[in-house]
Amino acid sequence: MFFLKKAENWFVWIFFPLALLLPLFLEQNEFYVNKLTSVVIFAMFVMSLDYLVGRCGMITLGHSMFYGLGGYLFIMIAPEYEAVNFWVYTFYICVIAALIALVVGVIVLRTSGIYMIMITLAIAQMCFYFFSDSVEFGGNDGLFIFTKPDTSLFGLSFFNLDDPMHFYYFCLLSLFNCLVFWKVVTGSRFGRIMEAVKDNPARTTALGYNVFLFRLISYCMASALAAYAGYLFALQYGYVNPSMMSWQTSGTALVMSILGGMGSLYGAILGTVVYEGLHYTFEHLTQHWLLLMGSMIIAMVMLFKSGLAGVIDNLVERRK
Amino acid sequence: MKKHTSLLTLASALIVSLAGWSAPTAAADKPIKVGVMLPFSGVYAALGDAGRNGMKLALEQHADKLHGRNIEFIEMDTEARPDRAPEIATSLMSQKKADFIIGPVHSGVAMGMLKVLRNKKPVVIIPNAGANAATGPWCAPNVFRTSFSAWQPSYPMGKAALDKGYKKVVTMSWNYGFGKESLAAFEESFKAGGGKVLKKIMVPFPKTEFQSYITDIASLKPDAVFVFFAGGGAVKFVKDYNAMGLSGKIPLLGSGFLTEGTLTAQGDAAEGVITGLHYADGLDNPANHAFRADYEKAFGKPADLYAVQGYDTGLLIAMAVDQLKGNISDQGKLIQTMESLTIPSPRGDFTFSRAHNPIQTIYLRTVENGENRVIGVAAEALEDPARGCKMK
Amino acid sequence: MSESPLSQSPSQLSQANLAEADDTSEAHAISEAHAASEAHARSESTVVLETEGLCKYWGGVKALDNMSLRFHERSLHGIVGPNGAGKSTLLNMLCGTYKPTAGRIIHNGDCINDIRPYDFARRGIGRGFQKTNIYPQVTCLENCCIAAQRRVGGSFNIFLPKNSSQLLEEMADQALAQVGLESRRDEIASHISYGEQRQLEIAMVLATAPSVLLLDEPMAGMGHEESQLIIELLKTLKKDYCIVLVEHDMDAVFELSDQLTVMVNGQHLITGSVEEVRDNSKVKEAYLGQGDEVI
Amino acid sequence: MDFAIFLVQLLNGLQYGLLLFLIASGLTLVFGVMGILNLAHGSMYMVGAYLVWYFFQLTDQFLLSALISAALALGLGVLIEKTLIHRLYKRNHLDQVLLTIGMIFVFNALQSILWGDDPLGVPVPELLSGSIHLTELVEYPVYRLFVAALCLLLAGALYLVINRTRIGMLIRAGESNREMVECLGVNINQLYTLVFGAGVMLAALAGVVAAPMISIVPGMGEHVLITCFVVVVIGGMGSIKGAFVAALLVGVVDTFASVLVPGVSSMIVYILMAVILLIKPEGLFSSQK
Repeated sequence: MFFLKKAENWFVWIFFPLALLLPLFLEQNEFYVNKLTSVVIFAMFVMSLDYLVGRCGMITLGHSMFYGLGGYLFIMIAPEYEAVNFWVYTFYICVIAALIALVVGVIVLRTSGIYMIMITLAIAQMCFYFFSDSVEFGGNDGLFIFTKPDTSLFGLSFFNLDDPMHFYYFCLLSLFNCLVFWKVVTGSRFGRIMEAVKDNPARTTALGYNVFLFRLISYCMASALAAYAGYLFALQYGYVNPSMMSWQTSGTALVMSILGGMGSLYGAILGTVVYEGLHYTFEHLTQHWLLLMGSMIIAMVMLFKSGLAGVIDNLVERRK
Repeated sequence: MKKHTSLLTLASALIVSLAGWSAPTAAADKPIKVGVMLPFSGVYAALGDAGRNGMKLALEQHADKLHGRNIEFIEMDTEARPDRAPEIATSLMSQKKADFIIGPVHSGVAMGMLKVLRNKKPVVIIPNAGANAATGPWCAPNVFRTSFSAWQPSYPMGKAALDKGYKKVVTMSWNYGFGKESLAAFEESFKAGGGKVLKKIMVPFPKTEFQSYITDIASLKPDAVFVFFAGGGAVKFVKDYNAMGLSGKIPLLGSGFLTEGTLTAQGDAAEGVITGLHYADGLDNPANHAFRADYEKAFGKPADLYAVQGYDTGLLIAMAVDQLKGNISDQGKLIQTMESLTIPSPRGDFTFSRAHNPIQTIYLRTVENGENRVIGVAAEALEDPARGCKMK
Repeated sequence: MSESPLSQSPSQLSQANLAEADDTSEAHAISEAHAASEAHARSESTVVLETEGLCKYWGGVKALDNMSLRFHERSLHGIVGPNGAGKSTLLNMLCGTYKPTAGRIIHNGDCINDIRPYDFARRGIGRGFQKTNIYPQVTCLENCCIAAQRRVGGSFNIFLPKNSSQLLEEMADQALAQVGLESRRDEIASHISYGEQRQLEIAMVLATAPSVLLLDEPMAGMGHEESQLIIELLKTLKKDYCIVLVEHDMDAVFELSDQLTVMVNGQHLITGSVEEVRDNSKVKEAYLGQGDEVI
Repeated sequence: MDFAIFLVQLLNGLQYGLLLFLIASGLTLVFGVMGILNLAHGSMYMVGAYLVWYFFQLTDQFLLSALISAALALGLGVLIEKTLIHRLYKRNHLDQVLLTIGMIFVFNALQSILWGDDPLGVPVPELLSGSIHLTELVEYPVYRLFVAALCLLLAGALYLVINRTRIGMLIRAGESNREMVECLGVNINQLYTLVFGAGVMLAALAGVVAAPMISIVPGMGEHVLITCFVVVVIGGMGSIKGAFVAALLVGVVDTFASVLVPGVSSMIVYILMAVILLIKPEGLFSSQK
């Protein structure tokens, strides 16, 4: 129902069952589960960027700021040695991140194109240096989260954050929810106008829509979900570090998103999995994995016009 | 045609990435597994390389003492990225079932790694990262360090500066953990002896535009300058300091990393710089001479500090395995054995403190003709105070 | 929409009478059949949009200087002038893209100088652009849905599926029907012909239910037959809307306009019926002086 | 800060700014004329520094090594344009971003394979190795003054080329209207190849002249890339004049901020950029409308 395009449908029906079953074969191996978890978490982050860049036409190189903030906000607002409620703090973190995005967005959305890329980068770098130079937040070395939150809901606890398998399934569910959420948003009346804003802002203004407001709302939503992904990342190992906010993190996410097929949403998952998979393989193959990785990226960009999702789309369309 | 090539590329990309995920995890029990997590790309790559080489040299030299057990190395590139550290550490621990995990270079990576590995099965040996916390508040029975704490090379320099009659100094370093800890250790002894720090300059990491800071130092006219920089930053700083005409007028002191592995690149600019460190290339003892000759023969380039630390890491493993006759399955015994060892390092023998940090001599060195020459001992058998460590 | 003549100011009344006088003669020239009904409509017409001493300076350059115009309900007001006369500047200010340097824009009696650009459309001032300005990657229907959705509401609802409203689709269909594009309903906008794209653009403006249509050279770059289509379309539309038309095609403007304004170098030259303008010596001078366009 | 020190600091700032301009000019030129966002520009700077080090080891002649390196860089630029960039003009900016990020990876790997990871240094050429006394303590190395002068000279040369020659006219035309240049009957492909090659050469040249002042280390390209982008954006994408003014501004502001307000010195260039973009969202001298 949500996944109208055929290729998308295929992908969802292949990827999620596979991801559900995969850990059963890897159960003895904590590493794979952890690795998959971090890929799934990062895919959520990439997806929020994919929405912003591919569906709203707002290219940002500062999205990692919200990813990092997700982790740091938890450290800032939660007491150090007391388990807090996971759901409550998820809510807090998303709301605070959205509020920060509101303020940042008012500044950033005055510009567009390359200027927007740069101003988002500037703000993210300021944030990066704030945490990197800070004494109370562990500076460059980062900080540990000593007490993981408690996940009970109305007194019932469904899963345990310390169990990697539980955490993996929870993250996978979150990823699925994110995909559905973004599909709903893009399929809504709001999504229709957002698409129009992206394609032709001048025309959309002339039709009587407040373009700025549409952009701002999208920016806040994407930032909140990026913060959510960052929050999950921080919880996975109980560790936050300013490098989460570095521009390289944004850059990597952007590469994954373009690789997957900008704006296709499910391409974000595809891009993240393929990128991380290649990275992992090459890294174990040779010390000079950067050479293989770089060549692979160049080859893919030369050959695929709209990312991996575009290739799959073509395949599926042709079979029809 | 074009469609075909693109399809092929896609297919190969998918297959390669899938193959990566499903790599078999065959676990042979026989060899001793040594997981190495060092930076092999990026700014710290040279350090990671030297450390690995040193360790391999030691284990090859002592292969006969391993009681028939082979060593299997599993090397992982940390890229000096702290956010990847927990992932790689888990990989080595749970996926590869490493007995020893060696790493890292970067203190931030060390923190992320310790988060995962403290009080776990593998024995961690840190061959470089000097964050005080690793053998301070974050000390653990299974964590050893063969290098130094940030405190160690800098603390004696405060006294050394006073001995030379410097009363007013400017201190300077990159604004990150290790730099801050180095300056704090220097100040600790320097202020205790009545010295005065005119200004503490923290340069944003990894900025290397030092000219304005050096001009600032010139305007303050201190008796001496104490700095912490390493690698490329150290090269740039020493060159700038010389170029701005300050060397020879305001003496430059430093934590030893200022002139380690950087002297060729620094050239004449480094002449006369005084540093404190637990090692010097020209250290006159048989172990060092033998080590340097072997290293140069094996890898075709001169050994440096990072190679020594790697070498000692290898020694530590080899000696512990030897004493236990090849059976390292009992972690408690292994740790006990390691604690009791005296390592015959090229830097001179050292033992471990209660927090598993080396108790070692810090040498005072100066650069002469492009070499670090030892001019004295800054502190004999110096033990890190291990503040915050609850281990007995 | 229609106000009683009693509410009109004396000046407006005289303007209306003037228009009536102009119109009868002009209507003759166009089509006798419609003459009577149009004359009737005009006599009751009121001023919808008005400018008072409108100025726009870009630095020291006067793109538009002291422009006072009145645009009437159910009529087509043509604006002509040589290149750089300030026609597009005027249109851009009427729809809120540029803010005036001085002067006032009055819509239905309110000064709307300071409202937001998107509020112009909400007040019923719709505009078409000089270059084709549609959403090329979606269907014609969707183009009109985007335009009509503002009337239906729910544009900030991120959970309301976009295809849930029958009403919305009807509105879009109606707009397409008005310009005669029903048959292209489900085609991707970039796949239809250039002339149809211009029609689609007008349909999009119509879908916003405007009272004023600002059209910037809707016939530019068209062949004769395509132009004829648009002319017929505008003839129908001007029975219901106040249309401000900037156009280079003089034949079309003369054929369509109820009122005609000539601009030169940002200055107002003359406003009047087609005949008045055609016979005016200043106009001939201005155009011949420019040398690049001849009436 | 007394006046003499103030002047020295100003000199520091201007000299840093001029070097920044040399790197950034290529970036802004390529963007202005071709609309290509070259993230691998910093890698070109790195390549220049490594090349000159390599040839200096072989020849022991700085000038000769510098010339060889610049020529090789030009060749590299032309090669990259012909083989890769050329196919991407019709694609969007994001594909170019992806391509150039891939190129960063490749260049970093090649650097590590070919030249290793140790910090390297090139000595200052004999002729320029002296220094001038400025205050009783501070000397200023002649080489830095030479570099500053060279950058000024190149800035002047760029100005002349762009404003006085036919190629310059085409470049200016390309900045404001890309389609129009094609209408002029110019072989646009050749112009693009030339401009991209020149852009790469400018970056490499910056690496070459900076080599004796800096430490040549892995990753040096990325550090400089971000600062360069800041310069280019403050100046207005595509404007050489803007890049010149912005580079000097960034150099001076950064220099003084690091001494006067050390607390925010890590952020100062970003704050500067944010403020300027808020006042002028298109940068100081934007040529793109």
